Amino acid sequence: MKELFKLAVVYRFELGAILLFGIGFMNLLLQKNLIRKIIGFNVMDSSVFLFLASQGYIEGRIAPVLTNGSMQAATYVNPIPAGLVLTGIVVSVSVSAFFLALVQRLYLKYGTVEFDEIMLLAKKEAE
Amino acid sequence: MDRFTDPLVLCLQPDAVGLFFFVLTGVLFLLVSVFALSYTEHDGHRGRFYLFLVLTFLALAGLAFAGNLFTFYLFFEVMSIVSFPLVLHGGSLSGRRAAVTYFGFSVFGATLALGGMFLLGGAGMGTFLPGGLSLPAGTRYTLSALLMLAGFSCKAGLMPLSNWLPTAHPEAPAPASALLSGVITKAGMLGVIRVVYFVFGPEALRGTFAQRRHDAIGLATIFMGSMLAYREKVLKKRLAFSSVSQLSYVVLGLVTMNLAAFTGALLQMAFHAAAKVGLFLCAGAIQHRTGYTRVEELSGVGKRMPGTMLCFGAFSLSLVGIPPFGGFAAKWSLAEGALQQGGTIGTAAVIVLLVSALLTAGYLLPIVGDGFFRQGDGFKKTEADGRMLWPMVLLAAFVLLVGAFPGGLTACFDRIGYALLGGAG
Amino acid sequence: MTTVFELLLILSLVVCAVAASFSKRLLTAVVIYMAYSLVMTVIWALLQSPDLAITEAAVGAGVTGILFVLTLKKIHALKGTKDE
Amino acid sequence: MLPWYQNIPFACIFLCMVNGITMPLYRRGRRAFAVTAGVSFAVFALSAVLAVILAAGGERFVYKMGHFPAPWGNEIAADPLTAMLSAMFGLVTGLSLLGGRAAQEADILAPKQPYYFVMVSMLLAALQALAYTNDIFTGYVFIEISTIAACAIVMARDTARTIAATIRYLVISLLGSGLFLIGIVLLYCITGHLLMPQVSEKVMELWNTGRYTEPLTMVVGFITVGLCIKCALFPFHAWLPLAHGGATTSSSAILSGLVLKGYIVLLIKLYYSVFTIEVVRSLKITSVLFVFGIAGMLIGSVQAIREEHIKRMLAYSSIAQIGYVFLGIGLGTEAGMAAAVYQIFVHGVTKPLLFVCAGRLTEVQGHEKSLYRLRGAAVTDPLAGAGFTLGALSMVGLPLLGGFMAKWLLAASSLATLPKLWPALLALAASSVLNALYYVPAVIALWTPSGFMAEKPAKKAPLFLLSALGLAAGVILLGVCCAPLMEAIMAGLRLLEAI
Amino acid sequence: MKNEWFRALVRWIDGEPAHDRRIRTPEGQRVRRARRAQRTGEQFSDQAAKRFAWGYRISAVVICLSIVCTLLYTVFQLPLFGAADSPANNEVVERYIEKGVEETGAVNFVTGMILDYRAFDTFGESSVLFLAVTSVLILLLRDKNNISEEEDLLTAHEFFIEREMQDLILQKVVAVVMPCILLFGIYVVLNGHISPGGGFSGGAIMGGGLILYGASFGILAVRRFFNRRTFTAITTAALLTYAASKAYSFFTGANGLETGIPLGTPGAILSSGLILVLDICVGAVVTCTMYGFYALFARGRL
Repeated sequence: MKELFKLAVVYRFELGAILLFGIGFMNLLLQKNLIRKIIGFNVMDSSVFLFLASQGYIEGRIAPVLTNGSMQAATYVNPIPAGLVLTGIVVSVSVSAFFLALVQRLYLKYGTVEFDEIMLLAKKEAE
Repeated sequence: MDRFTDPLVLCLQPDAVGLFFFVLTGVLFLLVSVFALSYTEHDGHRGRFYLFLVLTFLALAGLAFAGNLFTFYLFFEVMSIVSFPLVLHGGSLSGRRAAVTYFGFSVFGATLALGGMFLLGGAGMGTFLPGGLSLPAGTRYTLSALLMLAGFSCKAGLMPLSNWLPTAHPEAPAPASALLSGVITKAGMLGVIRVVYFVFGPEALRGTFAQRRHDAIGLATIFMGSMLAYREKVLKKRLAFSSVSQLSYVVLGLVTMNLAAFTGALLQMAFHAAAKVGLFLCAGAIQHRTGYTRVEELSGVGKRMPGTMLCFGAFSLSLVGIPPFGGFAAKWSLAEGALQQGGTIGTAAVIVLLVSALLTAGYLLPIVGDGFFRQGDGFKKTEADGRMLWPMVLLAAFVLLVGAFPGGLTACFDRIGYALLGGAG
Repeated sequence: MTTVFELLLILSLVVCAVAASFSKRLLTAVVIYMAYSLVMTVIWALLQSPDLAITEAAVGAGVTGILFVLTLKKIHALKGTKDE
Repeated sequence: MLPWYQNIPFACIFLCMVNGITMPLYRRGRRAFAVTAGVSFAVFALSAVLAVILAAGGERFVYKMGHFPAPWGNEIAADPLTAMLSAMFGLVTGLSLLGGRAAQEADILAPKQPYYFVMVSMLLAALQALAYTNDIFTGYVFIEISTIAACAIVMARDTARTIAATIRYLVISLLGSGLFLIGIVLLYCITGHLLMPQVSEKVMELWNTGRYTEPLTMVVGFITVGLCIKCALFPFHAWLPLAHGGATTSSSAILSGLVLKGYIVLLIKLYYSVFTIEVVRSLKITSVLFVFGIAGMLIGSVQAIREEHIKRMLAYSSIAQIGYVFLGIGLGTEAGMAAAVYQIFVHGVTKPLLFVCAGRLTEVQGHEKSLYRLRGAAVTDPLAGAGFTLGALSMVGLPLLGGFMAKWLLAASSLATLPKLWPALLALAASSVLNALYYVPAVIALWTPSGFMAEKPAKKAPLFLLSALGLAAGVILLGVCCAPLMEAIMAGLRLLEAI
Repeated sequence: MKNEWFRALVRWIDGEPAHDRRIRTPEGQRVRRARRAQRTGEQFSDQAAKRFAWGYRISAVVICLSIVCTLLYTVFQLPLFGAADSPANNEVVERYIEKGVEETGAVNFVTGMILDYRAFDTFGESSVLFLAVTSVLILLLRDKNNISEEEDLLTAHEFFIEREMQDLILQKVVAVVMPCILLFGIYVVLNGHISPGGGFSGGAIMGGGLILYGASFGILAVRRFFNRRTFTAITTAALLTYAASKAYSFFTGANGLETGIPLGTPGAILSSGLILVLDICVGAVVTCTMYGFYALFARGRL
């Protein structure tokens, strides 16, 4: 038990990230309200990024920017996750902007942002 | 990978069986289209009807000369598709339903056959070989044979899948239904011949589950078909049921796999085609002239349309199998084959043949009798015109004359069968 | 020491996420989400990736928040604020 | 200097992206349309040349995106298979654009049409990148591009229902890409590489030493599920009919013809070049895919039977066809995989043909969508009717058409795998019956005259004619000369496996 | 069930619109649904939707929990947090750090990596941004599809507020703050290869500055120097430059040619070859994008 707790403390970032992933996933799936869905999506993505970055972190090393000329790899943390996360953040921002625009238009058409109401209205319209 | 795709080549090769089928088809199509000339006179979509008639004929010709299973299947599908509008032609609500039923059954049968082809794999796609491609034995192959036989004989209205005939025939215009049960069902028979004698080979199939199953089902269908026809009151439906029963004779003969039975099967194919086409043409003529469709209405119709009713009688006698009409020769050599095969099935076959002959007489001859000797409404002659009458007369003549002297036909069928069966039996 | 601090931060992240999904008003949810990305900024800084910290601060807490609020305004979810 | 043809993939991708970037400069749609169609045909031509060269030489090459070799820089890799795929992407995109031109004019406002073509050309670029990429993370980025572009071309036809469908599509796609992302993150954590060859080396090492086995399993699972969600495998198909059925004609054609395939292609690439098919098979994932593929085949068809909106019916049948593909993948043999790829080609050509013809038919029938009101449309425009009939027959499995070939290959390849033999064959047979049960009545309905037909004859549509002829030719070609294509496909798969 | 399908088949090729209620046509369905609605006070489709929703929820919860549990289980198999010997920390990283400066000239290894080693991904990322803003344009740019008079009134009202009741204090403050923001953004952009930051974050900062200006002085004021044409021009030009330079370096790199672009002395502003150009392009694109988002979301105009 104690070991498990210790281990959990060691893996704090990963575990937190996974909890966040679950929360975000659950929001994205279960929230009726589209705005909350978007928030869930953002949480999910950032949790994945957190996971990645925490795997790139190395104890006692510094940020990957050349400082006082040391070129040892042992000086800096792993720069790759940072780069990937940077890309990922941009992607998620773009997607959420797109999503929000869609929500605006849907509100204009249906007067609500509750997802299943919208789906119901759409189905009624179909018939 | 090419071993999967190589066998899928189109190949046409004329052989005796194909030639026989082609001649049969051609003659019947000619007569039927002559008949249809006056039948569809006042029909708005005459052009469409003839278009699909010709297409169907082309498909059947391709079917006759198809050189391997792949080609055969191709033309089989095409035939189902292009013969579909013929049934649909009437265009009424029930007609559309009937058409859908017909097509559903055709596609289902074709798909069963396709499943069989899948099971067969590339091995069975070779060019048809008299006596079979000498495939290895095994459950897979037996099952595939079973599937293909079931699939193709669905087109021929073998029992579990026979429901489309009585549904489609009354709705289709008379020439179409004549072709349906006269020719298109024979296409299924051709499929059975190809599968049994050219792909698997009688040696491989004799005694397998597939053969026994088809023997039994054939017998059952002969009996059931006659019974259903007996209690059916709508003329064209009755004829359709009789087709069901008569075609199972052919199946029986083909899966019995001995010389006499094979000859009998081919004879039955020829004569049943002629007779049944003739019967449907008669029914069509009667309907066209008098508007009668039910059996009890037909009493006394013989006085109004004597020619038609005479032909009707001839065809009925042939179907019942009374000498000198053609049906007799066919059934005789079928029975001979059954006896040669012996065993329970053989004896059962003979009995069933007799019983169903009686039933056939029971459901066809009274029509003729009533038609001539019962009192009907009115005496004014409404005889069908020449373009309708002549085809029937010719068919009747064929049934009578060739039936009386079947020697030539039998001889050539014997030769074919000998080539296929390698003198077995 | 830092470990405890990090644990606190992660805890607050989780709390923010849960609160954002259960808060009654949309505006609250959005504000909580912005707080969430601020905490995330700090965490990036702790994980020795300043680039991410800057980006997250500029985007997550800044622009995304603005877009969210604008959308709320368009869908009339800003009841009780001066904007309605 | 490399041989000239090795620059083609890079050139094609960049051509499309640059084209997309310049689209907003056009004021009106027409020129943008012409340029985009031209670009896609150019892509087709170049990739076809490349495919011929590579297939002739049985060659696979790696193209450095930058000055640094793997594992340091990005790379793309091309082999006969991927070249053929991108040729098909280009061709079908161009033809769909031609065929859907009238619908575009009707559905999209003129000032916004250039933006539509931005999306289309970016989508084409993304599809090619998915086929060519040799780097997992590039795969993720381009998956996102294709997601946004796909959603955008769905909602380009600006009605309430398409936007609702777009939201649904977007949510599901985001779930999928989220799962895919966490999958590749885990993969990076346990291998430390992003370039496929290196990753696969490490994966082999881990697999043989037995370290990180559970994480590896999770990775394969996540990536598979993520991509399956995006390509609408059976349990995740609910989003597809609304999105594909509601979009404008060319969008529907591109979406269900190509976009779904892009993800499958990436999945196959990952299975072969990263995890290797043995690992995937021993993780039993192929069997799971097999089961779901069969379920999709049957259920998609059943739902299509009950559908009367013509485009939604086609969308449901796409679900069934995707099921075929996964049946092939699920067999887990090389032959099965090749058959699946062949099915990808067939469906990628047939479904656009159907959609384009359906669009034309609805157009001549006064934009009616329900099959019930479309009766007789084919009589008004026989060519569109003929095209639809051809496509339908190919789907039903008429010999000499692509659909039959694909079915035949699937069946023939399933003969080799005994445990899966019976379910595969039964499913194939059953689903061909089901296909017939909804395609044939649809065709008949289209050809039966009715009171809904337009009085005046339809006006000429040369562009539609061109695209319909091209696609129909493709269907017949795939049905007739199958062997050489299969040769190239097998070669490509072996080359993928080799690295 | 089978009959249902059979009827569906028949329905497709039926001549008459179905008078008999067994055949399902749109009309028939509507009639029947109305009848059912009269009988049971509730809409049938609502019931179906509810049932579906419940199944959906339960399955979703199950899926999420299973995913989370498996992940939690997996985490403990992964390399320890902060360990130096994790598989991720391999020769790739070493080269990025040890050779990075001399190969890319960027002092900030992350920038060097995303803009030189793995530049293809980054180009894709910028196109994602471009796609996003384009789709927002399709959606929100005012046209006859997305007009509603209420919206129009609202927009007109807001424009009125902008024009008439301008907040003097706010404007003065912004007039002072905004240049600093822009300056800082430009600094971040230009120092992308030297210090943390870079095109994206700098662009976001500048976009924020523009947004602030627009919010205080009104979008009309911004439109005087930044309208849709300039937006398109800048975005396209920047992305084209980006594409061109990347295409050049990819082509030369793949064909083993020399780029002939001096890397300069690491740490200087004018160093690290193309990275500076790319940063500027990205910065420009991001600025336009961010402000474009704002303007479109707020007014539907640009």
